[in-house]
Amino acid sequence: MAERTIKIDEITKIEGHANLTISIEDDKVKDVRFGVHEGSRYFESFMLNRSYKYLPDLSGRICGICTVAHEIASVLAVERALGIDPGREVHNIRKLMLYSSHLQSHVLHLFFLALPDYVNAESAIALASREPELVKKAFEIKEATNYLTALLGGRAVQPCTIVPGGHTKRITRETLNNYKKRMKELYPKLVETAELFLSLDYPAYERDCEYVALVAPNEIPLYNGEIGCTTGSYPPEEYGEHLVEEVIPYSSAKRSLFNGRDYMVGALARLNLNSGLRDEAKELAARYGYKFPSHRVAWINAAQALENVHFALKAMELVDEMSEYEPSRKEGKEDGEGVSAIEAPRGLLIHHYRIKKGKATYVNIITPTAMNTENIERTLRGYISEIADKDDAFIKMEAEKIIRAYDPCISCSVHVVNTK
Amino acid sequence: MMTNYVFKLPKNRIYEFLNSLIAEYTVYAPVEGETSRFERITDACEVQFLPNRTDRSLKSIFFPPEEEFFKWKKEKDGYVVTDSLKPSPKKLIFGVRGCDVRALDILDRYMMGEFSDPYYKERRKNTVIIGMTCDYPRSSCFCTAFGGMIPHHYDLWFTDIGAYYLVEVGSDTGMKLIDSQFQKATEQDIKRKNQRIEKVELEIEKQTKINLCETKHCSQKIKTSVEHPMWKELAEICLACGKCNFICPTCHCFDVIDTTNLDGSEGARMRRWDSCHLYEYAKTSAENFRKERHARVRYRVFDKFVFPVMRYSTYACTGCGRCTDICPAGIDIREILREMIA
Amino acid sequence: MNPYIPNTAKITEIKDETPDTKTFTIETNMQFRPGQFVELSVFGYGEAPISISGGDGNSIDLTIRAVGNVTNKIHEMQPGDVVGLRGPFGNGWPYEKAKKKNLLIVAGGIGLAPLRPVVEYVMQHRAEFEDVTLLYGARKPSLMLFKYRFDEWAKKMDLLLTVDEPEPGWTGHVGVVTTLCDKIRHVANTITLMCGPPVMMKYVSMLLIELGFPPSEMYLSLERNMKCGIGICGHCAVGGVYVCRDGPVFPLHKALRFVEKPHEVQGVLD
Amino acid sequence: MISIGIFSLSCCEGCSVQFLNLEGKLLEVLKYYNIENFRLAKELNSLPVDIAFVEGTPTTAEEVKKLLKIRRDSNVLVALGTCAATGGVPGLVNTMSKREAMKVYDSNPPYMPVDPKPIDYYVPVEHKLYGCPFSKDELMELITAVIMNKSFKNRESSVCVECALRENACLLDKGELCMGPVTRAGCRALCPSNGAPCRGCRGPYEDANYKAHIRTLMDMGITREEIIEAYSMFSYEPLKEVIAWLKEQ
Ligand SMILES: Cc1cc2nc3c(=O)[nH]c(=O)nc-3n(C[C@H](O)[C@H](O)[C@H](O)COP(=O)(O)OP(=O)(O)OC[C@H]3O[C@@H](n4cnc5c(N)ncnc54)[C@H](O)[C@@H]3O)c2cc1C
Ligand code: SF4
Ligand code: SF4
Ligand code: SF4
Repeated sequence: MAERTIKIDEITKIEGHANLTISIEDDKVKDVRFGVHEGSRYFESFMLNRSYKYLPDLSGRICGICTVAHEIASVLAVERALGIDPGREVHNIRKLMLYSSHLQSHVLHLFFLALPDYVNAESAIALASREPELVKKAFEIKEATNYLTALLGGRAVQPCTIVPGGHTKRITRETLNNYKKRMKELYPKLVETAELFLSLDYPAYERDCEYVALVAPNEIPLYNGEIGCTTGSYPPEEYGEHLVEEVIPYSSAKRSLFNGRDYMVGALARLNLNSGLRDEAKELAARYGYKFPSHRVAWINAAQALENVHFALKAMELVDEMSEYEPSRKEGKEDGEGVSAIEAPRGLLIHHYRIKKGKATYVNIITPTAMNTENIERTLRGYISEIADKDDAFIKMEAEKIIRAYDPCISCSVHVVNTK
Repeated sequence: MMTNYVFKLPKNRIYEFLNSLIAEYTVYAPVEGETSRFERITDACEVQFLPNRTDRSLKSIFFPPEEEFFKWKKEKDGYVVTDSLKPSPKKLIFGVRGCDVRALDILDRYMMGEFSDPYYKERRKNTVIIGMTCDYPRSSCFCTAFGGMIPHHYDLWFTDIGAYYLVEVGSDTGMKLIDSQFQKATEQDIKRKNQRIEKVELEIEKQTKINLCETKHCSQKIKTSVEHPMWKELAEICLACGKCNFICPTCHCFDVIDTTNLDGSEGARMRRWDSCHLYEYAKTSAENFRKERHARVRYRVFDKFVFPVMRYSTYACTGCGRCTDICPAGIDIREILREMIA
Repeated sequence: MNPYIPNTAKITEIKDETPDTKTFTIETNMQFRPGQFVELSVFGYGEAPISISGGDGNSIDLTIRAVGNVTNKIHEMQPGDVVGLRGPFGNGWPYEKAKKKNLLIVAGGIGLAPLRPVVEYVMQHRAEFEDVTLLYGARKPSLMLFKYRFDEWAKKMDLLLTVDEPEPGWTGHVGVVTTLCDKIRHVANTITLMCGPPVMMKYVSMLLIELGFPPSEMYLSLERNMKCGIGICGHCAVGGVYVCRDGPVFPLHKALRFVEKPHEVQGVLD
Repeated sequence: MISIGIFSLSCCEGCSVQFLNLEGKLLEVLKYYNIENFRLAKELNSLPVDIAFVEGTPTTAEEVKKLLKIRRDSNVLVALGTCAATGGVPGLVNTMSKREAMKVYDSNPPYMPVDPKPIDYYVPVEHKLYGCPFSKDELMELITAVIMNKSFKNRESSVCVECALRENACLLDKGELCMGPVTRAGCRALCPSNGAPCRGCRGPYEDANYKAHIRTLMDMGITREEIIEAYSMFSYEPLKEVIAWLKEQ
């Protein structure tokens, strides 16, 4: 009996701390464990009894890559709980911020975390000496996406302008024009990026599973929409009826199932469930032979690259519709319950609060990576079964490729708790 | 003063007059935003006719919060230093109040004395001042204690007398600005102006509560109040945020900062406003001379009412009341003065 | 002339004085009075006020202790390296007042640097003065500046040296500067010039007054935080004077309050 | 070449991201620095390094060990960001009892928790870059200072100073609970300049006059509870005593 264990103690180039243990017996996979070993920061504990005003700020600190998404999900949940409608302009500003933060996150993931796997480089930093132009361009794109977020949010990481009932920063015509101008300059680079990532040679492994994302007709919704899966869609408030979580012993994250099935969220899920991709992106996909829906897991990268093109175009469209905004803050009730579901770069993000006398009494945050972990593990099991006869190094490499494709965000995933 | 040159301008002609000035000068005038301040205007309609002083003084026009002195670059054989001093255009400031004009006079003494600050001087030269009498005081105003509403130096001075502005000429430059739209003022007009000023000054004096005009004592009294318990009381509530210094039209301290690129092959030296309330202000390698907050609080007051009198025979306070308005802890400079004089 | 812009100047010679102090000879035709200082720029590191410790019209000497950014960096420099100079600034020592009178020079530690030009002046114009005493204290013998000049100096003036802690080979006096004050042979008709750490200046001046030295004839050099050097930036201001412009040398009666209560009274000198 | 590592303890990794956000400047920096260790961006990671930048704060015994190892294997240790410098947001959990906090894990957390503390609670730290996330300008200052062999110093003044230098209108005047007066400068008053009150993410500074700040806020009608909450948000650890004092009032 040939038994071997492949262990990666610290998976690099992902956000947060995770490990992977693969046990193989006679070229058959016995077990695959994707363990999260991040210390606990108890967000759901200390967010309790905090004033609703601080919930978005605190939520932002859950994750440094998707701060914008967390803050927006949080602010929406608070506003829904307290019955506040901050108004169209504020919603639009937040949408713009979501677009740029998706771009920022995708670019970071594609160039700095995923690309090295496909060009045989240790890291993007190592790549800098081999292909300085490429890395320089990657940084330029990233800089532009950060600029866009900071333009509206004060800074790119942990923006400070998102508050319940409004937006603190004055948005002038000039701000909007700047946004548009920078996005316009960025657009061709995003197209080039898409071309680069559509032409990479991704692992061919496919696995049928459930997909979950916000859905809306003719769109790839990020900010509002119903929670959709391959068989239907539901209002966000009903998430609890479909989405079930349980604690798993070897990980600080939890296992999550949707209608009883393991499911994937993220860029691929969004494209699989929505047909609203802009023509420019559709054309690119067709040119490189990509078709959605698809079960090819590593195409998450390609989906992200296509989304970049799509979001950039959508953002420019949106800017044109927007008018100037003078900061004001709307107040609401003191008590209530609210659920928000938005699309973070890595997929569906749910914040659910109950607020009493202005203070949080119930906090439930379900993050994309928490939703994905079960799916990651099953995909790994499936894929490694196919390549279990290969040597350790190859298996390791391929497993890491798959894990990185999901762009897991471990910091997020460990904060998944129901406080009843 | 050439107050016998007194004219009046119909109020509806003011825009025309201002636009003619804009054609010739870089014009600054009060503009209201988050805070009211003097800003460069390119059309007369941007001007806001405020009833009294602006939130911000003129200081940053002549002495901006941050300013580069020079750039330097390392060359083969030493360094090349390039002065960042730029020629400044002819300026005209419209709508200045008495306190701010006096503040400029005071700043001039600090910045253009024995050693002259070239950056300030460049901006300050060729500045035409068109002042205006306040309609009524702000609650923090006490200019009557330190010179009153009408300063000694100006080019033109406007006072609202109903359908007209009464216009007094204070200099040859001012005289040249008088064109055919201006009419000779009558005795009646001048009387109206005087009444107007008296009324406002009376209001200010009423709210100032003590006759600070007797301030010869104020300097002496404060000078001998080094051990006054009030300093420690103030130190309890002072946040040492420095905002009273930054807002003050006569505070002029600055820090000097060097910036470089990564390997130090080129860089720049700049200055940035500094404040004597800050912990590091008087620190040297040997010791910190005003470590305690009460010493810093006291120092500022001395540096407004005692030291300038010793050195330049002037108070470095114009009674504009800005520091009172801006202090988050609610420290009122008038209360300090009252306490000291009492 | 823009007083904020330094002139570049070349270091021509560097002499070790003590483990943390060196004397730099810098090429410049700057004319100065003993007791004046320059603002020394090390480009990229900043600027520091440094007293002129010597010079001959073609160069000046700066004796610098390494304590921070500027001073550490210049210690790494070599002859031929370029620095920036502004100045000279300050009023300088009123040593002319001592002509035909007795002169007492009291220095502690690095405080001898600004006084050295006066000592050298005395060396060249000894006849202009009556009795001259140089009283110099340092923490240890190895920390004394200008030791290589002591023999020469001793020929033309009373040289009283003391250290706080002796080291092997030291045969001179041990104790703080005040313990030597009674060795000064002249009291009346004496002009005193003093520079050193604040505590030293405080105790020495108090003792000298007790011994009968006229307070009105004592001059102290003060050190303050300085940025511009020309009396505008405000940092060195104390009691209505600018140390950079009106000082750094002040008559005792002006500096007294500061010397007595450095933290409390930043001020009221008159 | 100066070798550096960017290490991550429990946190949001926003500071790592911020490090990458140096972008064009990072390529410049790489001419002088060699990144030996950066789990977020590199496959191969090694020790020792000349300078270790540590973000986050230990929340497990494992992480404490990791921190000790990093300290042993580095010449200079930099606390990167507020979590490392003051305990930051994770420190909030110290406001409640452990038992209460662990309920969210059904009282059975995967790791035995360790109280989030500033990392200088465990090991000596040469420099601290405050901010959530830290300020890129300050990081560049530090990086330049190391190359040029200069000293690096944190500001010893408050955010208000920088706010006033930008000539903002003060948010206290609008009744907002701004932490600027007690928070260390260095962010160029980022939040107030964008219309939002300072949340105090850079932690307190040496000369802060808490009592005066609290008095000012209370005069504005802000309640003790609100002040306690604001003081706890980023700086519970360094402000523990002030908060305890405030509770007694
Ligand atoms: C009139 C005058 C003459 C002096 N003459 C000499 C001399 O001949 N030889 C000599 O070695 N030193 C002299 N000094 C002291 C010298 O200026 C300081 O040691 C020097 O400024 C330190 O600069 P740095 O950049 O190396 O240190 P920094 O890195 O700037 O700082 C070290 C410490 O010095 C403080 N400091 C900053 N600027 C000043 C300043 N302008 N003055 C005093 N402390 C400051 C800082 O707050 C800090 O605590 C003199 C000082 C004055 C005011
Ligand atoms: S001290 Fe206060 S009242 Fe006086 S001029 Fe300055 S800001 Fe105005
Ligand atoms: S807004 Fe906040 S940081 Fe700015 S001055 Fe006011 S209190 Fe200080
Ligand atoms: S203003 Fe306050 S909260 Fe905002 S970045 Fe600065 S220190 Fe942090």
